[in-house]
Amino acid sequence: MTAALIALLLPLFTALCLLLLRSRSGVLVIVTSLLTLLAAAWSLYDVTVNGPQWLELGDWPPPLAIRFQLQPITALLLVFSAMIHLLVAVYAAGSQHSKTRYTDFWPLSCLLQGSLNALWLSGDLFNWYVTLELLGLAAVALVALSGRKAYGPALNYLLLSLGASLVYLLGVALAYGRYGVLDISLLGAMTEADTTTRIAWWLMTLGLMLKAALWPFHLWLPRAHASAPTAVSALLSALVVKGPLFILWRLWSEGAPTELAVEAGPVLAVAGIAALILGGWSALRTPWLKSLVAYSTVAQLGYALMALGLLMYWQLPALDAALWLFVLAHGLAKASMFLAAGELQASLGSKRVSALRGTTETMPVAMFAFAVAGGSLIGLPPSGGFLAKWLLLEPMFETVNHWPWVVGILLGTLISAGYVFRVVALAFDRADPVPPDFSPDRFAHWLALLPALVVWGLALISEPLIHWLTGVPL
Amino acid sequence: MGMTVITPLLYWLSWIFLLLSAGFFIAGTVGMLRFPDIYSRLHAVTKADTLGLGLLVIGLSLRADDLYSVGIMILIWLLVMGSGATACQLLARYGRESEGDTEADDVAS
Amino acid sequence: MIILATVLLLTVLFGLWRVLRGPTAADRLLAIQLFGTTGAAFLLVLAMLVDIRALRDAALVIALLAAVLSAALVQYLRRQEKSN
Amino acid sequence: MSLHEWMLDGTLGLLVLILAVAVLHVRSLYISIVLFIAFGLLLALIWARLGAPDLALAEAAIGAGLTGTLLLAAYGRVSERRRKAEEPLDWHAGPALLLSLIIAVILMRAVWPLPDLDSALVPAVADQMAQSGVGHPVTAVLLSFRAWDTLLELLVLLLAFMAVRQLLPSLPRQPEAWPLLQAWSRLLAPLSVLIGGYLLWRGSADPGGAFQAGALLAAGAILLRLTGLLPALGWHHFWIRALILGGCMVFLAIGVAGYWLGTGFLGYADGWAGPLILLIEVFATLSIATTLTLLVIGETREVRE
Amino acid sequence: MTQVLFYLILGVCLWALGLYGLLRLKESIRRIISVNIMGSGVFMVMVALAARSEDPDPVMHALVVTGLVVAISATAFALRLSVADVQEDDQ
Repeated sequence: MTAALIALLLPLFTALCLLLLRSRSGVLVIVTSLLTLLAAAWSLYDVTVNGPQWLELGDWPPPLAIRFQLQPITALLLVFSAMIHLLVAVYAAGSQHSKTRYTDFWPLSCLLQGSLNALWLSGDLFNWYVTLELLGLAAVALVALSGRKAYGPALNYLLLSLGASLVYLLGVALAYGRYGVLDISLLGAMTEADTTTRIAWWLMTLGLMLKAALWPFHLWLPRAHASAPTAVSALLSALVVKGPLFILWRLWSEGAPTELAVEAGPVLAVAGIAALILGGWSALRTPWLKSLVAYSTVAQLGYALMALGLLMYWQLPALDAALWLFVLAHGLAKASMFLAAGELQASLGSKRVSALRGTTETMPVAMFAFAVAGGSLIGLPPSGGFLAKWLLLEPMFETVNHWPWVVGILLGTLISAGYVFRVVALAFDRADPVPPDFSPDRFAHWLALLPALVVWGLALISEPLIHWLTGVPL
Repeated sequence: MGMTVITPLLYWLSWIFLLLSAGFFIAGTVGMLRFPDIYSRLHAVTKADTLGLGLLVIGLSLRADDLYSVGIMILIWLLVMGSGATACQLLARYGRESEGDTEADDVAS
Repeated sequence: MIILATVLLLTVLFGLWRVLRGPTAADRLLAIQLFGTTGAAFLLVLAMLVDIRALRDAALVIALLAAVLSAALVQYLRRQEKSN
Repeated sequence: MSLHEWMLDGTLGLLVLILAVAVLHVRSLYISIVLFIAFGLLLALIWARLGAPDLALAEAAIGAGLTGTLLLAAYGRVSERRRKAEEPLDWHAGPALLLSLIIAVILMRAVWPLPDLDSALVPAVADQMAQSGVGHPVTAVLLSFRAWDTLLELLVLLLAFMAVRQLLPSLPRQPEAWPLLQAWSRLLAPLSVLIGGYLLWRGSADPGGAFQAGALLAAGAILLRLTGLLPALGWHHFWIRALILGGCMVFLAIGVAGYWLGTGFLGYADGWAGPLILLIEVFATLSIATTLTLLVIGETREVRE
Repeated sequence: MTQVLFYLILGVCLWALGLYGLLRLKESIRRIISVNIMGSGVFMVMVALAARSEDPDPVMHALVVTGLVVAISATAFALRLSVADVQEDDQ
């Protein structure tokens, strides 16, 4: 548990020191991200060896104090967010095109990582509200870094995020009113399905769905992520939208009574399918490269929402692995896709997808990274995306009356293949004459390729991965 | 209420003061509604309410249990008296200064 | 005692009518002064009623705050008049 | 509920609803801001009515005072076009109105059984109060039992300030304040510092505490700055940075020291709880006061190195 | 119809009013005000829940104080963002 605590407190301390010294050096942040990654890896090792652990803050008895909970999934998420942060910090420091070098990006990204780690570890409803607020504010501050054109979408994102937090808070107040306890695991034992609990859980779900940009409430995401700097949109898409999803999963799988979960399952699963289809459809039609990638985030989150919905509907804990593999695979793939897209857009100087004509000639490595990451999003065999989709499909093959879900997944895969190949096919055309100031940043291209290769490598370590996620002994 | 401490005489005396203070508060509000221009309204709010609060403080301190709360109430009254007078002067001056150019703006709403 | 508190609130209610209708900007700022004084009075009555001593500190804070707020707002709005 | 109480609560409820509806539906932006300040002050009265003196203090200082100043500072900087843009919000039409009504009715059904239940945490707090090292239960919860929430909340305040710093605020010219206003603020500011200190000191035994005291100090400092009696405060001064970051740093350091000494993260050794909490509260008050002041009036365009 | 229930319903109405304002209004300062009203609604629900037991529940009061500070920092950021959004002149 000490390792997880170090992984939590290290970014906070760095952020405070960076602010005190008013320094904007990326090296300090890269070193801390590395140390956080090591601490997270140690905590993962620690949790696999001697099982889940609890830490009561201040040694107060359970109903009163806030408890930190270290599960295999939490440790894995700590490692995942530390890895993405390290990658984005190296990109922001190293690449020529990143505009975030001389701004407060460094302390803000450290605070973002600290609040995310606090969210993974905590198990208290109100504590989640404060970490969600911290996450939302940090994300909006990072989006607003890219200057005046980002203020409009950033303000819209902030207001909707505040409204969603208050919807969630009202749910927490009702749940506390009904059961008198704030800790999620204690709640799990006490809840029974009556009107107040149902309304409280649905309020919390609606608030979290808006913050995680899940289907019906996703309209703020494309404008916010497209106008943010490249490093920031990679962070946002890969990490920030996953925080509320984690809370949603804990709420329904641990906190809610079973009949409430079974009743709400199909609704979330259908919303997942709708996200897949509609998100994919707008990704197909949008002329802008970055909003294509942002819409694909909305679509891919549909898979995770569907896995969550089916997990609740059939009360099948094996689907946990599918849900979290989707999150990990999507995070890595989306980070590499956004970095590649950012580089392509910065080098070619145009935001449109049509400008990517012939990039396999001019910038082969960046386009290769984009294609490989796209492959994992579609779910081509050896990648992490395929692994997750396989785990999701497995329970559906048992009985024939699950066919509508299979058709939904099929349609989703078709559309995601559509918007990825739309870009890749364009890249193989004849290249237009290259603009005079064309200076591709080789280092950033290879950096963008790194997570894509990692996501394809997930299949190699799938055995321990599934074991960690489902807790099934090896 | 601290019935044990105060004798019935004090009880009735405090009721008189409380009713008087209610009267002044009502007078302040009626003045605020009926007076023709901003300057007289300012007096209505600041002066009448401050006096109302003063009588209230006297009425309540007759009923108070210990000297500490009486002290706090008197401090509040002094603060409100000072702030009433200054705010009245500031607002009047601000009203005059903004009378020139923003008259049209506010009459419309 | 409760009747007195209710009377105080009613005076505030009617006072608001003037704030809504008042022609000049200074009328609007009256609302803060009105709420400051009557709010402090209400809190003092309530402190006597429910016998919570801390409410007197709250009355002190509200009175102080109304003073600070109206002074600051006059300065802010004056600056707004000055700049355009 | 006796008739008298019913009358009092009914008036309070009516007043707060009228104010809320008026704030949203009055045409001019200026009036809606002033009414919102009145709404904040009225909320303070309602918290007092519901037996929460801490919240009456906090709502008055933070909700009405600082939010009101912030809103009018924003109103002062908004361009003429937006100020005149009357926003006719018609009642009748709008699916949003229907949606909100339906949600309100559903929520009333959810809220109906709640009053006769009670919370398991109240007895838990009562019997843990002895070790919390503080007399007043709310301060005990804020700084001992749920200290992690308070630490994260200080970080939220710091984060909001860092975010605002990115927007390079610029304050229009400052007209010369009237001598009366300067004299008055010379009297009010020390008084607010005095009452802020008083609230902080009483925080351990009675309602009060770091946040209310910090907000009051900020109100005093804002008034001094507005009337030109305080020099421009900027992030490039080291002591400003030390003040703002002091709150979080001290809290984190004490938490980590607690974990290292074996009394659990953010746990205090049994003899030391009282003084440690007071130390945290002092630093938190200074950090909150400076952060809120700079949030409201942070106007220096500090140099970019 | 006890006092607690009255304030619970009042809090829910304020919350719904704030939500309605957030969805309907276009001017950003007004939307920020309606988010604040929504916040006050939730806080009223929480304080009413706290007032159920004889001596009010300190945990709820502490949570509302935390919520208030979070609300003002978010409002300050949103207001500065909405003002900076329209400042064409100085940038």
